[in-house]
Amino acid sequence: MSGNPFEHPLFIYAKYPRHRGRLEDFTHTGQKGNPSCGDEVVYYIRVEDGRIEEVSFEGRGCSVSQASADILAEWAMGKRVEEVLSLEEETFLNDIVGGVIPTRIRCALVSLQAMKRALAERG
Amino acid sequence: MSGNPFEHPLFIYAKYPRHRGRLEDFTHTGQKGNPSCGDEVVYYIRVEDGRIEEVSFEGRGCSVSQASADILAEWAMGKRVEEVLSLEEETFLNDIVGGVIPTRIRCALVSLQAMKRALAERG
Amino acid sequence: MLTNMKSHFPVFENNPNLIYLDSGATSQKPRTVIDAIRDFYEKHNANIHRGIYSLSVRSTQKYEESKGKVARFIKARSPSEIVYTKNATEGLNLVMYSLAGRIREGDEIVITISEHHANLVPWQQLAKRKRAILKYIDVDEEGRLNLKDARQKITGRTRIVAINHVSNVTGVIHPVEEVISMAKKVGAITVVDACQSVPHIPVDVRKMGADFVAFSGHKMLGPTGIGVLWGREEFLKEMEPFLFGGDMIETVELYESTWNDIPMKFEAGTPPIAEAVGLSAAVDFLNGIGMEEVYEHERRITEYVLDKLLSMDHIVLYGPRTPEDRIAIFTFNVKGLHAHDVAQFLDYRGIATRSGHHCAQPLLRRLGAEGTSTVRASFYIYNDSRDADALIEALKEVKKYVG
Amino acid sequence: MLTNMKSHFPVFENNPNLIYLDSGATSQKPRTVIDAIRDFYEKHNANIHRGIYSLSVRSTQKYEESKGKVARFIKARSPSEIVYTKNATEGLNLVMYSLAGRIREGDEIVITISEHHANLVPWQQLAKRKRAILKYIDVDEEGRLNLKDARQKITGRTRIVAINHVSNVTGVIHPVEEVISMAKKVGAITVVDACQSVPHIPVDVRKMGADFVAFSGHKMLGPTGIGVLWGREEFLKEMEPFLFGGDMIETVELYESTWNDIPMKFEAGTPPIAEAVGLSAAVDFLNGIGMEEVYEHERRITEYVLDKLLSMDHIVLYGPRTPEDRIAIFTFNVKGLHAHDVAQFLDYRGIATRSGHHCAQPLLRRLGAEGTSTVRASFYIYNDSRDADALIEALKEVKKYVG
Ligand SMILES: Cc1ncc(COP(=O)(O)O)c(C=O)c1O
Ligand SMILES: Cc1ncc(COP(=O)(O)O)c(C=O)c1O
Repeated sequence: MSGNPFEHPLFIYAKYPRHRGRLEDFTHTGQKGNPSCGDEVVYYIRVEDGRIEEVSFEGRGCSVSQASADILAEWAMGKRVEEVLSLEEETFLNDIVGGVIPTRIRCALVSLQAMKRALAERG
Repeated sequence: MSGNPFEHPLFIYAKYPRHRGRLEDFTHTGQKGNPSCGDEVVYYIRVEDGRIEEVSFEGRGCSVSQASADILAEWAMGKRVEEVLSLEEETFLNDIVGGVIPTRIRCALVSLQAMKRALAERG
Repeated sequence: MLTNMKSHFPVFENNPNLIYLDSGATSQKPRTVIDAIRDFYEKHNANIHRGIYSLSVRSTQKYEESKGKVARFIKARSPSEIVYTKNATEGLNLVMYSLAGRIREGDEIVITISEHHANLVPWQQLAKRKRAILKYIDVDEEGRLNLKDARQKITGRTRIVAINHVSNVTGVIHPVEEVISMAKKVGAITVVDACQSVPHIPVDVRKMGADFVAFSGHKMLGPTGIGVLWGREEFLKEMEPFLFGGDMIETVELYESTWNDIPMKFEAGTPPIAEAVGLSAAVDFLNGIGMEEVYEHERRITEYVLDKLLSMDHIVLYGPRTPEDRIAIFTFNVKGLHAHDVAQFLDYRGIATRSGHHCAQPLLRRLGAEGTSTVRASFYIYNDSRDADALIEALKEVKKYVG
Repeated sequence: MLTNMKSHFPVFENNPNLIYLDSGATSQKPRTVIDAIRDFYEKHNANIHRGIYSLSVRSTQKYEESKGKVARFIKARSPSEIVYTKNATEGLNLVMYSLAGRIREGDEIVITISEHHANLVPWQQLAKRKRAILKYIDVDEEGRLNLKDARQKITGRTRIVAINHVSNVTGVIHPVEEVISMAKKVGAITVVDACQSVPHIPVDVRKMGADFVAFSGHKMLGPTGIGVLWGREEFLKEMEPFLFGGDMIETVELYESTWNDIPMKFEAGTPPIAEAVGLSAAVDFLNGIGMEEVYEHERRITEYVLDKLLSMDHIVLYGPRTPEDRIAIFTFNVKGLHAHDVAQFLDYRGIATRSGHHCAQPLLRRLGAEGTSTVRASFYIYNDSRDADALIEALKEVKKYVG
């Protein structure tokens, strides 16, 4: 992400999230905040037989943190828990979020950390 | 002092001191050391009616510290105590010792401090 | 207004489109400072103290000369009251550690809610360790100190009062003299964080009346790696040293040591020598302009920027809405947009600002900044009205992305 | 021998007659280091962390890159184990303060009699404050560590063992690995002062096995104002922070704070950014030569100088009389002459040496140096046999002033 952040896809994603909200029947949840700027992401996840059936999130913060939370929710659905747990930061940033400039990496990683925290808990 | 220290007058002074030794009948004595290099000067002074009658010193250290101790002893004799106590560092270094390069100032001042300590004590 | 200042700063030659509004974090360096550092390494480099050879004499002289300049710059009584640290933060921690022995359970330490973390966390941790009581003097909605609250918080049990001279968030110049005189009345030791004042306004430590004043070289045109702690001679003399090692000792026996004279007692190990030389050149540069002139320049910028900022209703400003008693620091948010996104947009327009909590989380909470993230634009001598216009234009443009 | 090295160091161009034999105090700087610093200030200068604009991104990257280089240079596991301090002294004090909470009355702290004051006074003061027992491992007449004594001094009550890797007085390379393994057996924490090893010999902190290793930038071709503390990740993670302020925190509430990840937890305030960039260039320069080659060069100088020094019967040498396991540092006196006078004579001959106690008073007393004043000549990569010859000639000449 570089150039005008307000004309970047992540800003649009952040504005029109597809998975914002709170699942009624989640089996896992996990939260991560970046106190230094107030970014925060909470995931609600329904896992069945080790497979992620549904994901939603709540949170607040900059476009990068909220958009990547949404993108990660989308990506995770249908995946097996192990697959998400072993997702590497590099892959997440480059292949899933689509590239993040250095200064915004911390913003983007909040969601990955929240997701991993959620799945690492026993459901 | 610059150039070859071993051909400098201070080195000669240090080698052939006129006032080295310990007075038998001193009224004042004072010591000052520079622990960082081991320089040390002890003065023995005989004061009569507020006038310095006789001065000797003992000590060890570099040529600058020992020579200036000797020179100061010579200078002090016959002076009044107040006159010596009010002697300023600048005057001592430039007019009495005859100029000292910056790196050796600490060496030279050991004697002045020892002398002032001696005279500041009640006899 | 100061004119043609940018030509003295090579960074603008090498980044012709740069609009640098982050001097609150660190200032740019004039050519004379950069040259002084290079010159030192190329011609005079040697360790100071005890070297008997010419190079070492020269480097020692340059180091001492730097202290003399800094002492005169802040009107200290003598260079022996100037301790060089690595940054202002170390200076404040030095005071905290060295005074720790005097603090007992139940003693009070009074600071303000508007402190930078550097003048907050040390006292907070000292209070925790000693079971002392930490109290905060409040500010009003615009970040100006509440003197009535100060009078209530400072009591007969107060041992230390620590306060920032100028806030790095709101730009407010606090009436430190008044707070110091309250502290004096109750016999408290006073510590002033002057990081944002010394570079921007004339500072006279004796008139101010504090016991300790700390600031950084890198915010006043000097290099990184050097800070200044001024301390009243009486205190420095009787205080315990903080860092132990070479040059701060007089004698080292196996189980006992004695300490060197001030200021060396507080400068353990090899000091920032080239940095001191650079700082010397920075002081020369500021003296060349005159600190009154520096302040005037910022005041004109403040009037200009404030007027425009206040006219935009999508901007929330944290700090005074009037130009009196403040420097040219502006912390704000764009309603409905996150500070990081706004700062990145400004960067896209070539404008360097900072976004985050500016190391003052309690103050941003107090001022109601959501999530404590805000954008800060801070001006200095090399900024002009064109830089201000660029910021204003970009902020106008941002409006279309709101909501 | 390395050849033509002086041409990389501008100080020799500007002081054509300079014979610099004081690298033990601080090294000269190659052009690449000086240029890197200037380049940073002229093109990339900004504060690091949290700046969202390009300049700040660049300066943050350069800072991180520097840590990566230093980490690889000493074979650390990761750059997060590298803490930048202002000098080695701060690094050693940091460890002392951060470990202080673990020391109880009666615990033992073991150091050696050959420590520089920077690795002695902090432990002495800690022991005094905690009523712990400070023990010294002895050296032999030539300054080599007495391993038998080490085995006796390190006991089940030993909590900390602190030792210098290479002595700044004798040049001896101590068998730190052996001492560390003794310390490990009893569960003691190990701290190595590597000020005189990292610039001169290959150092692998993991092979060495220590828990902490401290050294300075300015002795290894880098700038003043920066030191390195390497710490084992496990320790850094669980240790208390030392300096409090910006960047080292995660959250600051009014009465509580939480800490940032390592290494930031130990880097309060603005770090030495330009200095980190300079150190990076210094590491590149040393890597360009190869540390094995640096050591070889010094070994050849040592053989050459030692032979000559030992043949002069008016010289008293403090340190090994053999070239094994040592670097090219020579501390000596001329019989019957004071070290200051000798050093000044050498300066008169254009030779820069140091005279005094070299911040190692206990060692000089142990080696019988009267009044602890001695002359030290220390060589580095830019010194050659001509420099050695100049020293030897001058020392021969001095003989005529003896007695
Ligand atoms: C062995 C040793 N330890 C520690 C130090 C202190 O280093 P610095 O002055 O850079 O803190 C030195 C250098 O003087 C040294 O030679
Ligand atoms: C008000 C204030 N205090 C303290 C500091 C800390 O200064 P440094 O990072 O140089 O230690 C700063 C700068 O960030 C500041 O603005």
